[in-house]
Amino acid sequence: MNRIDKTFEDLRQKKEKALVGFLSAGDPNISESLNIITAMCKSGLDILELGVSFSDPTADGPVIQRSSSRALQSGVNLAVVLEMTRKLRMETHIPIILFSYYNPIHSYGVESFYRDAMEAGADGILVVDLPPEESDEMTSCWAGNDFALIRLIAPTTPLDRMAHIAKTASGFLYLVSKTGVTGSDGLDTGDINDKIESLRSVTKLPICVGFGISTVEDVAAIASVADGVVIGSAFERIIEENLDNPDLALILANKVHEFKKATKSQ
Amino acid sequence: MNRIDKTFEDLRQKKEKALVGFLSAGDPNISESLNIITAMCKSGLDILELGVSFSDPTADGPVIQRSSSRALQSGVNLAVVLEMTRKLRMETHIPIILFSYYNPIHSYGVESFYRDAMEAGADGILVVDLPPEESDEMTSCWAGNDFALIRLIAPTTPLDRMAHIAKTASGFLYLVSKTGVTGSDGLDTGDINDKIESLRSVTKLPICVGFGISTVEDVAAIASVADGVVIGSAFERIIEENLDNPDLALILANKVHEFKKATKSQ
Amino acid sequence: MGNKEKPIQNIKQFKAGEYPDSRGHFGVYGGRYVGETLMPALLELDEAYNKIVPDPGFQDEFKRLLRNYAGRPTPLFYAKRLSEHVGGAFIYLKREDLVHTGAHKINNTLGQALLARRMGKKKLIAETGAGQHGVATATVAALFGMECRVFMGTEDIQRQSANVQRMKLLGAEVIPVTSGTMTLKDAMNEAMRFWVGAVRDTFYVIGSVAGPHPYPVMVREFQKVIGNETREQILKRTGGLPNMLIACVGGGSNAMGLFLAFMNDPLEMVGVEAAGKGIETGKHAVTLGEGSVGVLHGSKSYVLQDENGQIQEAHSISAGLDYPGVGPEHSLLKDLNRVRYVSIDDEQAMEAFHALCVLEGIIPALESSHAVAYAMLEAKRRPINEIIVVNLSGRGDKDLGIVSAYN
Amino acid sequence: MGNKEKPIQNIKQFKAGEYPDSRGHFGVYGGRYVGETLMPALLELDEAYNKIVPDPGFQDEFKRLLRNYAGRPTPLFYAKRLSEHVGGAFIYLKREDLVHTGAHKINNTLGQALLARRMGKKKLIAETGAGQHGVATATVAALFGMECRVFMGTEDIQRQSANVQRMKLLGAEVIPVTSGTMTLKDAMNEAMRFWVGAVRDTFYVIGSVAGPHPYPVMVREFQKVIGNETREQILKRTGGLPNMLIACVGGGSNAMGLFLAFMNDPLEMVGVEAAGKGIETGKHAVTLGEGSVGVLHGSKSYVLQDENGQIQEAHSISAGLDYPGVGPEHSLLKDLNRVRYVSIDDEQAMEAFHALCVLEGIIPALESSHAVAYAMLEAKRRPINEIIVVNLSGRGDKDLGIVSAYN
Ligand SMILES: Cc1ncc(COP(=O)(O)O)c(C=O)c1O
Ligand SMILES: Cc1ncc(COP(=O)(O)O)c(C=O)c1O
Repeated sequence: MNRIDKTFEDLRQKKEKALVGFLSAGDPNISESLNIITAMCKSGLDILELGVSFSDPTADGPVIQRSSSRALQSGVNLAVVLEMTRKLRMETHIPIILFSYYNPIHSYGVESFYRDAMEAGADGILVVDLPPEESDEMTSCWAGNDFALIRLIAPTTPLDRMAHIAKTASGFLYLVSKTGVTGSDGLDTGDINDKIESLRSVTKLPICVGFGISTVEDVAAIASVADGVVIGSAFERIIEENLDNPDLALILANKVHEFKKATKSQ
Repeated sequence: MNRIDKTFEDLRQKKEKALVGFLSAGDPNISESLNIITAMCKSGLDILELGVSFSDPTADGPVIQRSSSRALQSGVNLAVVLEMTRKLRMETHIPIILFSYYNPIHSYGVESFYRDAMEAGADGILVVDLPPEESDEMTSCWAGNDFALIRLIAPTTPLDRMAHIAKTASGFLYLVSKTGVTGSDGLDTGDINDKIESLRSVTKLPICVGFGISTVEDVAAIASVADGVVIGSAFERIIEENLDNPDLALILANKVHEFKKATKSQ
Repeated sequence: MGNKEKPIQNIKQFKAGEYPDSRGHFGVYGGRYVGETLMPALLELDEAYNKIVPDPGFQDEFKRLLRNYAGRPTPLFYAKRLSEHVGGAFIYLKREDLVHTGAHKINNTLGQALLARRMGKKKLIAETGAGQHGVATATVAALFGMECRVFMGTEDIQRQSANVQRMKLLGAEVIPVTSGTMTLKDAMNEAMRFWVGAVRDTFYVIGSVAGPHPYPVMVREFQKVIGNETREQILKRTGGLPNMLIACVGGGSNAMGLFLAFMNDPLEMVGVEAAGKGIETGKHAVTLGEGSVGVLHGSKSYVLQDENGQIQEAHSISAGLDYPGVGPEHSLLKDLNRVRYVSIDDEQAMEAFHALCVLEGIIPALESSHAVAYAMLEAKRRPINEIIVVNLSGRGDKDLGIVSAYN
Repeated sequence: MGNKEKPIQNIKQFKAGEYPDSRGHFGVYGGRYVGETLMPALLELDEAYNKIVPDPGFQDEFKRLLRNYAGRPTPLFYAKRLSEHVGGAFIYLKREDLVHTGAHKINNTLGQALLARRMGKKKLIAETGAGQHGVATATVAALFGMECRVFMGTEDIQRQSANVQRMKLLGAEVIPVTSGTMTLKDAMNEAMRFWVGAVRDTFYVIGSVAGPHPYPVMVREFQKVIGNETREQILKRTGGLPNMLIACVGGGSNAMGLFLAFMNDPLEMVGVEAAGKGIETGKHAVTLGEGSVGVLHGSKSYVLQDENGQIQEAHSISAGLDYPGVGPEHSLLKDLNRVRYVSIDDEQAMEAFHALCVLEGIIPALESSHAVAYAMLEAKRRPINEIIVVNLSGRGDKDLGIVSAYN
């Protein structure tokens, strides 16, 4: 069983939900980023989404835009992120999902990417701007089921399309909680229940919910209905507010710990 | 015989040419203007052209534009100019020609103007922007030949038109020496001889030449071929340069004296 | 003292083309009131105009340029949202804002420059207020490879700086006029002065139906395409004539251009003058409404003047209407009651400007905004089956600075 | 690393209308590369586009607005003095500078806004670089009574301030974009972000043949009127086809608009990109000439990117060409050798700008000046009996500030 499936299986048995953490690889710089992420992985993170920064992140709000800028500034590119993955893989056993826009992957070459990502120990990929309609060009060279293709379900996705998307996804489904870019403030949990229910009617895959989740209460609320909770901007905001703080890794580790507790609380 | 005809008759006998002086009535102010003009009339001026200032003197260069502004500023209007004429008539016997754009006359009323100008002692009128084609509306109320209509001949006027203009003119003809507005610098006497010759071929009226005449040499040159020399801007420039000079009237009187000599020198 | 000549009253049967007479008189108005130096040039121009302009070769070239260069015909646009907003008659806009250079002025400058070329003149001069006529003259000068000088008051140079830059880019020399009120009237004074000195080889392109004969009739001739097109368009679109025509009146060329084709039709025509800060303040340009008969810039017409016949300063937020004179034919049309002349002040014009922006997506010239403002007033009190055609004489790009400065 | 996909070589028989496929692919280019939130909206748009746009009712209304509001057809003008100055082929100008708002952009925004209205959407958003597309969108929003937000980089807000004021006057909200290079690319990023959040009731009016399917085909559809008119006009005027078509390429909409109707004709087509300060300086916008295949703003096409797939900053004196992407169909046309893509730098464009001003009395947009500049080069080396048609995509009023600042 691959790492992702195993993680959800283990959690199910522990009656916990997955805490999924997104971070732009290389923010605020490459070595500090490795420190931070390692600390977070060891403090309760269940799944890591490792962001490959892109110059034109059209699906992201200001917090992740700034985080991407810092990462790019520090010299990150896809090759560097794969190298970081390799290092993280030596420190942690949690699933590492690469999170990218399509152009860096396209530029790297889809075949090289598949080979190198697998080799580095990544467990899957989520490409923000590569819908099922276009994704063959990336996946047609894939062999076997060891590399997961995580797909997004949006609040605007109708039921039949959900089913269609679910069919080509693997690992888990990422349910976007808001019509909006990442980090959009405020969370409306009411709607999410319905969406999860609909989605469950067409798939057996675990469902993780993300976008705009920033408080322990949010986490607890989502954890009560979904299989996982994705946190991104909330972590990035902490990085941004503590750029010169030597305890940054510790602060984030504590935050992970706090959030992780909330995924167990039901 | 009217004053204009008599003046030319007298000058012919003395073998002199007419010195015609133009001044904006009321420049730099009404009383000083009366002083200046009186002094000039007594220093050798043969004919006075008394300018009725207009807000939009399209045929005048900068010097007379500024002179008109000063005059208007000092409260001049056609009624005031007629009043000044009345006063000057008590000081001098030389012909007084009113020199105006048409609108002030039109506004005053052409019939009232004719009556009041005659009554004030004016000897004629030159309306800069009233060509023969339009002048009936002004002259149709005139009776007798005591009030002269001075007309302009321009360098652009062809011979047949000269003849036509001369036919409806009286007093003298004012030959414009330059294609340009008043005060345009420099004088080209070469052309003028030809023009005068042409003009003499179609009229018996005296011919006075004006526009751009400013030096004693100019005066002498013109006086050798024409029946009179008109000076305007050159006088106005002296006023402008001596606005605060208590000897202004004297300076102008001397200037007139100097010019007058040049009209006798052949 | 103020000479108010007796107006000719109530001539019911007005015949288009009956005026002017051969010497340019529209009733008692018009004529040629200029210094002798210019008279031969005006006679030459009149002769050339009468000989050259009716020539089919000239007409062909003129029409071809109007079509291929200026972009004619311009549309007649039904301003649905404006009409519904006002709630009354249908308002149609004749879109002169769409012609090359952005105002009706180009119709006329093309005509005059073509004539100048056929007369062998290679130098053009023009006066300008809003800068539109200056730009239109500089444009045709460039098109025909002629030299061009444009006289413009320094006050107008200030408030219409984009147009100044356009003229310079087009290769024209812009000559700042600092005399008098430093606006259109003085620019025209200065252009006439320059012309007096350069009359032999220079063609003076006057920008409105003003000035000495033959300008008023010539400019009308070159602008009449506006009304000809409009008449054809409205008949085709609605099967009938409009109930009213409305145009702003500065010198009056866009108004005459629209009106002429309809002169014998049973409909109302309205000319809109600029009331500036309000008639009662004295700061306005309501020449026909408040002026008296006088002579300015070579023709007899209504003018704004004091009791001594001195020309008064005009005021309007729109530089193109800021003129104390008006074309002589308008004076006749006023006296004949053939055209009704009304006024719209700065504030009303500004409101109409904004209304047209947000309701129709059209940024009108401030001049044209006066016509729109009056159309809004009229449309409101008229039944919904009536049609009002407004001459949208120009676009407002040139006015952005003024509009943003207006509080 | 730079992935240069193998171009499809030398397909001789190019069929217009063969591309894109039903999912918006022009060969390997195009497609829909967007987040899932937008996908349903794009599918809805595609369906609506396919259902509504071919409908005769829609076509009638669209054509009526193009005629009565935008001022179509625009003339095809023979630039005689420019041609003679260059001394070679005849240069004709398709006068898109004469349409309402001053650039071809209005053709497209009218089409999209009509579609939005029929889809029941009352809010429009748009990105803009030069401001022309923003103005054109604000314009149609006003015309149809819709809400409008325009995203614009602060750098462009600076250099195109007149257009910013125009949008505001038209009632649009201009949203300054301070991210990235603060130009068109970032404005488009920000518009897409906003759209993600407002996709249910908001119609995103994209300004060029770029973006995810169906935008490239839809914008081409709304712009093809340019070429349709041109083809008819040149056939009528000269009895034959031109030898060459030239258009500037930013996103590529004015070029596609001109080219489409001639796609199956035996003539050369040239797209002119902006070489900015010179290709060798790296400060340019020569996407097709110097870029490589990538994915930006929802479609696959040539892009300016570094070896890691990060998008690079583009540079051009003309804000409308200052874009590191290009419409996907152009990428295909390049690979097929159906269109030749060349480049013109800031200085050459500026020279052509001035040449057109003083020789023809036309102040072109700086974007269009790139096309004119290349036409001048080509005309010189071609025989006098050949004909070159240049798409004069817009007027230069918006560029006066830049031109005067350029030394
Ligand atoms: C757009 C526009 N409309 C109207 C006018 C007024 O002129 P006229 O009354 O001759 O049409 C001007 C003058 O500059 C103008 O630019
Ligand atoms: C006048 C003009 N031409 C051309 C362009 C470039 O766009 P496209 O390549 O889509 O025609 C623009 C863009 O703003 C423009 O304003």
